[in-house]
Amino acid sequence: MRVLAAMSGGVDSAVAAARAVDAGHDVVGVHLALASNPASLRNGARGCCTLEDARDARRAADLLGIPFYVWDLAERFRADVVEDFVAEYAAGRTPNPCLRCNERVKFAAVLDRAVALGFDAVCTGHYARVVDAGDGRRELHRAADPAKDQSYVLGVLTAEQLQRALFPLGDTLKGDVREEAGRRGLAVAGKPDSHDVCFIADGDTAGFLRRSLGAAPGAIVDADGTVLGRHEGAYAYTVGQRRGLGLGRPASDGRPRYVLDVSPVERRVTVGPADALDVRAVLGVRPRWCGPPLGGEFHGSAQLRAHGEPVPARARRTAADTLVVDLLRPVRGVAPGQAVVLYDGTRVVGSATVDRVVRASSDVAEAGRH
Amino acid sequence: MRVLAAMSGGVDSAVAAARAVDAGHDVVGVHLALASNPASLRNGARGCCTLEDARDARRAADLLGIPFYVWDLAERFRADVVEDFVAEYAAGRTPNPCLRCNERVKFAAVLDRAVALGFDAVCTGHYARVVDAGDGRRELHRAADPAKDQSYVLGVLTAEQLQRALFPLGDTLKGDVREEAGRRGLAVAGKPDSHDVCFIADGDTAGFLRRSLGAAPGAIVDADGTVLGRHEGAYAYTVGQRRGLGLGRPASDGRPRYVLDVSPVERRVTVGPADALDVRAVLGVRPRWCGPPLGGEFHGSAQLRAHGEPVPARARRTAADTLVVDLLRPVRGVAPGQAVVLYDGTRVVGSATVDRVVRASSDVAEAGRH
Amino acid sequence: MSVPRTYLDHAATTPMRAEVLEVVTARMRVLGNASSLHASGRAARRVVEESREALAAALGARPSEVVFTSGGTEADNLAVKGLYRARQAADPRRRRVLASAVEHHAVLDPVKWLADAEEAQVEWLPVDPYGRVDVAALRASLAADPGSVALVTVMWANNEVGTVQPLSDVVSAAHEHGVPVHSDAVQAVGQLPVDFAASGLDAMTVSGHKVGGPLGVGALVVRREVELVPLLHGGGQERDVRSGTLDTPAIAGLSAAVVASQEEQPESGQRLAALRDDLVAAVLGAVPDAVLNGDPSGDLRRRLPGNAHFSFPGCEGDSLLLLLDARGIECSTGSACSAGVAQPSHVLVAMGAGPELARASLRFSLGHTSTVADVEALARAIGPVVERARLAGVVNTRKVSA
Amino acid sequence: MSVPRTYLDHAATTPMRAEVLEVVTARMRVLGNASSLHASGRAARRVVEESREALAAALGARPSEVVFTSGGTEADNLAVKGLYRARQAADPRRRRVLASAVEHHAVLDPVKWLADAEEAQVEWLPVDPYGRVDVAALRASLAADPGSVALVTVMWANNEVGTVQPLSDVVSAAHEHGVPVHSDAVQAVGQLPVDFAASGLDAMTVSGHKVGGPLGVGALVVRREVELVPLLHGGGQERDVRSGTLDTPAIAGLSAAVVASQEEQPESGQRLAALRDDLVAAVLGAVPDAVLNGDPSGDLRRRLPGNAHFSFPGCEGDSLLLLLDARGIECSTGSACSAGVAQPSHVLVAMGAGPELARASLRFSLGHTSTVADVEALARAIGPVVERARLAGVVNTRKVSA
Repeated sequence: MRVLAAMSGGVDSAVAAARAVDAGHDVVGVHLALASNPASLRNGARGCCTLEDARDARRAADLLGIPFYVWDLAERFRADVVEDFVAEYAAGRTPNPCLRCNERVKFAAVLDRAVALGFDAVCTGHYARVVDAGDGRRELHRAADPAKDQSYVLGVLTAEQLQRALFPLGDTLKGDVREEAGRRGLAVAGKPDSHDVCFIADGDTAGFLRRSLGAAPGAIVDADGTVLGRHEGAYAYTVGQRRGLGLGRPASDGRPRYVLDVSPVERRVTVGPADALDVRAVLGVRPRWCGPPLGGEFHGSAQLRAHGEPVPARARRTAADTLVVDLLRPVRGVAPGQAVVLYDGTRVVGSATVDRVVRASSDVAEAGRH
Repeated sequence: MRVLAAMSGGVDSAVAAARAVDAGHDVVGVHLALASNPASLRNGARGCCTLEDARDARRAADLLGIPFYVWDLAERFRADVVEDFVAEYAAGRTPNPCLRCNERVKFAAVLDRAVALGFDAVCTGHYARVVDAGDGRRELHRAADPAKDQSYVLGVLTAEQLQRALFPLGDTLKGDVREEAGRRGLAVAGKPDSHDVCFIADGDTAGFLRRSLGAAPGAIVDADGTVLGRHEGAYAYTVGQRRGLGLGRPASDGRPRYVLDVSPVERRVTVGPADALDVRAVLGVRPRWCGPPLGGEFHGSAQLRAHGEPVPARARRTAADTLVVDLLRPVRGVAPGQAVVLYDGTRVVGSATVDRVVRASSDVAEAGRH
Repeated sequence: MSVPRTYLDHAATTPMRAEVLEVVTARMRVLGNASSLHASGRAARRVVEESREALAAALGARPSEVVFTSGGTEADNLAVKGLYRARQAADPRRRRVLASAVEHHAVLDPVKWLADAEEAQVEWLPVDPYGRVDVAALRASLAADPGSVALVTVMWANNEVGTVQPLSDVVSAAHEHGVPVHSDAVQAVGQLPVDFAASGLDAMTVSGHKVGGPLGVGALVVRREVELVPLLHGGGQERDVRSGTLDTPAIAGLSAAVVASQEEQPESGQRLAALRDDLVAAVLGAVPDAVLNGDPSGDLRRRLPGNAHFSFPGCEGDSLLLLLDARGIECSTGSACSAGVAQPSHVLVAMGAGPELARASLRFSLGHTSTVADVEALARAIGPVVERARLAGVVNTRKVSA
Repeated sequence: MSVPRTYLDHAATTPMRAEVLEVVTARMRVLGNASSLHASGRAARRVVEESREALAAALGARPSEVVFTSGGTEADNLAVKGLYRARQAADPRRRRVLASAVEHHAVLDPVKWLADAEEAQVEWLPVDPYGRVDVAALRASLAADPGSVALVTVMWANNEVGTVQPLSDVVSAAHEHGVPVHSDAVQAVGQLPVDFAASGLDAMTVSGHKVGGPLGVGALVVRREVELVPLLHGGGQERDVRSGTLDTPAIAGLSAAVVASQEEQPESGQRLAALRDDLVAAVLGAVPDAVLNGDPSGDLRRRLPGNAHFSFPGCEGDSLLLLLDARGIECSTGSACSAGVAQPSHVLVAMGAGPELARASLRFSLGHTSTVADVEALARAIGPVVERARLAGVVNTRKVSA
């Protein structure tokens, strides 16, 4: 098979590419340059798109003896991921940019281009398994390493995309990958994992949003509308957040207060007690199906964050192609904009974007702002 | 013989060194760095001591396959030649720095050092001949090329110095030297001869003296003491000079006026008609003998300038070891400070420094100023 | 790589000539610092000076006009900054730098540096659609205030599209006002007749590895009377204009390569031009809508004989390069200096191309080892490659709708 | 020269190691510009990066801290000017440059340039009679106004008299005030244990040809967080800090040479020190009034093991050099950079020597090819040579009376 290996400069994608080579594929390495102004080595901390990462990726490709190119996808990334990220926050939603990147860049723009250029598949270092269902169809499953499992951010892939996806690390524990990298002489073996949002090099999401959206001061209120404090921009707050509210005096009942709701349009941040965060159902829009689209009622589990716990769930599609997901165990702090990914055991069934949540403490579905 | 070839960077000394090599000597090339601040290639016209000359000399040595060094004689040159030059002018005398350099640097400091280091002789590109007198003594003779003959500036060499002097070009015409240089592949073959005083790169002796001595304005007078004009420094004038006097109105008799006398101490320049310049005798001091010192009266010829005509002369030593030279044909424009060199046919007998001149138009010897 | 390679990237670097390799290797076996005074130092110095003389003779210059550097980039930096600083020191009014808009980065970036850090006022001279500098614009710029111009810098021939600049017009325009002219001749040597004295230039940049010589060595040929402020200070090995221990083996190799390429030029210029014309015909035959950039005449006086530069509408240059590379054909999307992410070529943009066409471009460059087989390999590959690249190009410019 | 040569001038340049010659030659046979995107470009890039990693590992640095240059002079210029300009741009008050008075010209002259042209205020740190920099003076200078110091530059070990500088004290003094420190380690590598990370330095200069590597290549090792303004602008090949096509063969050779010399150092340092001690004993035996300059201890922590530096009262260094050269013994009167005319060494003058003693000095430097036979040859020659040179010295300093 002719395989295009997306190489980020990290240890995972390097070992993934190495395994693709070992498997006898004809592999070409590509580093995706995603930053509009690729930071020179010397003026910045690490992000996923620095020159240093490109260099590390190239060194790994050298070692594997495969051709290597840098593809400039900065324009696409900006339009499809970064601007989406900012717009979602501006609308009071909490997006997952990695998921968006997989959906629109890595397994869309890159995959399409690769196929056009004659490649059969794109290989990445994601921890997830693609399993042959026996009937020619392929299924997406959780990785063998539960701590590293990335099936959640791949829950947006369609069956078509899965056909051309290669995740050679799905069966392996992260520790073993590092060890293997060392054994292979890959210089990136000891390189730390990247955790934060790649295009926010310093990890300061609030600062990034402030620079992107400007200040928008407003009030911090409780469920009754009583003003408890001020903020410089509602988008800097995340549903479920406890620290950094700066409210000075404690709640009258003495219980810690959490962000319950963020309304950038009204410039309002609502806070309240922890139990008010519990969500018992979500309404998802824009569903994506990794296999056959959901037919009747689904019984399985749902996951609402990249590293969140799966909870037992029931789901059904509505006529308007939205998805109602009942969470059989309440989940704390779900925000509109997050993805809900449905699992049947380890198999990813599909995903949708949370549009509204239904609080355990309420009987009404709460709308996200559009 | 172990021969030290002084290589100026010009064509003559290069061919001289080449001939010394051909003659079977063990030759080492040395470039004498004479300028205190060796001009970089880029900031100045040519002088004898530029880096470019050192480079040309080195290239010639390379081609001959002989070792090559640069000897720093700037301090000696400054003290013995440049300061002497300035002091002589300041005293109203007209020195010949080449002669001084041969006397005190090339065939003194350099030769002495060479001998100490184990060399048997110093070889230069001077046009002059050293002839074996048959009795172990060596004689200095005029060169075969009368136009290039440099025996005058070598007239200061003692018999001892001559024993260790090698002038391989004495028998050759300048044109043939150039041709030979070309044939030998010496890059300097086409390099123009240097003419002016080597340490005055721009050829502006008056300017050099002005910078060295400062302005010393005074009067230009005629023989009667009548003031005819002003000058900025008597040292800028040379006995015999006609142009550049800037006197405005002509002499009353309509004849051109010449500098007859320069008296820097009195800041006085005396001018007068050409015939007042004629000199019929000179008194020389500090005689130097190329062979046996002059015993009785000498009959031969005398030369008073590097490129001057020899004239028939008689000479005798006085008790105080000065030399009285009668010029049997008057010589125009002789200044104190010049050297008088005595020749017996082509053989150089010796030399002295002109201290006073006796004008054809006067009966009294005129004293130089000390 | 086990595939047989077809090398069509001589403008980026060239294989070392066998005789040069021999010269360099032989000299590397011999010890000597050319500044040392003893025998092995003198022997090294002799090699340096003989190399200098041979190189000077080959380029119509005098030995004393040759300043050896670590390559074209250093020579360009030395010329641009050195001239600016010297001219500016001599007369503080001289702050204007007139440079063609299509210079190589090794000139472009020093010029920008002078603007950013040393108060130079830069005027980028426009070029025509072939990339040829507008001499009338230069004349107007000069005439506007000649006393404020520090220098003019216009390359001899463009590294991307191969256009030969009207240097003699540039020189005469500048010299009318006593303004010195520097030219980056890195691409010209070996491809065109290059004679420094005849050119009238004040300074000219030469590189080793573009003419079958070693990497890491070049020269600035600069007239003796031109003042230059040094860039690298230290031992002053190159007449106080450039410091650093002389790289004797590389200098010997540079000289041998320049001499060989200058000797061959009358014949090889014709040979490469004929080969290049075949290449252009083959590409246009296989891809009729390909656009030949640069001067279409193919005349040596107008275009480098080894240069062919195309835009392939609907393709990404990156895709073409990948596909050709997979077939063992090596070429370039432009200058090889960019650190990975392709920027639209400033040369094509200056020539009026839109960013899309600029990104759709590919340079094939021939040199001393180029053969008919190279052109034939490209002729076979280019059709299918462009077809594929077009698919990828369309895919890639389609915005994903969410 | 047919005389057998005794090479005692390793501080000027060293013979290339056989394995390095092989590496360089092999790579010269292969085509490739490390910035090209195709296969041969990638192959060249691979060589560069593997060389970078090996060199970094050998010097206790990270690969990303290595900037390849055209040699020690360029690296020194880049460090001194680049640090000054960056620090000065960040805070205009930072105008002071503190440099030891015994730096190599490649540091000395850039520092002077900054003073002459860029308003730097230079303070030359005094040294003791052994040439060791006065750390108390440095501390006082820093403390006087720490906010105005742009950088400190102190060489690792002196090229003339071999004195090892108290770098860790220098670094800790400077870092107390947040001032970066550069060190020219050109003479130290291969002779002393050199570990960049352990040194605490912010930037360190390395050269190829002093350790059996090629000429024309070196590196500046510089910590990632240190800002540097580039010296050579252009393609930005070395992380935008240095431009110019990477010289792949030379870089491979540099790396191989540094790796080899660092590997050998523990053994060769001892070997050379023993050889040098024999040499010193032999010279002082033959010429009892010769003066050994620099630190007399011979301890590796105080003096380069390959260095022996003497003054021979009553002699001219030039005469000694000529006489030894004639006997096939090659050494140096000091730095090999001077263009011909010997100036009294600024190092010896800073150490308190009078100009006469300074001009009477000679350096013998040992390196990887040095043998007992070299020392024996010198031992045989030095006595008679000094005797002759004394005659010449006396003659030459006698003023001619007219």
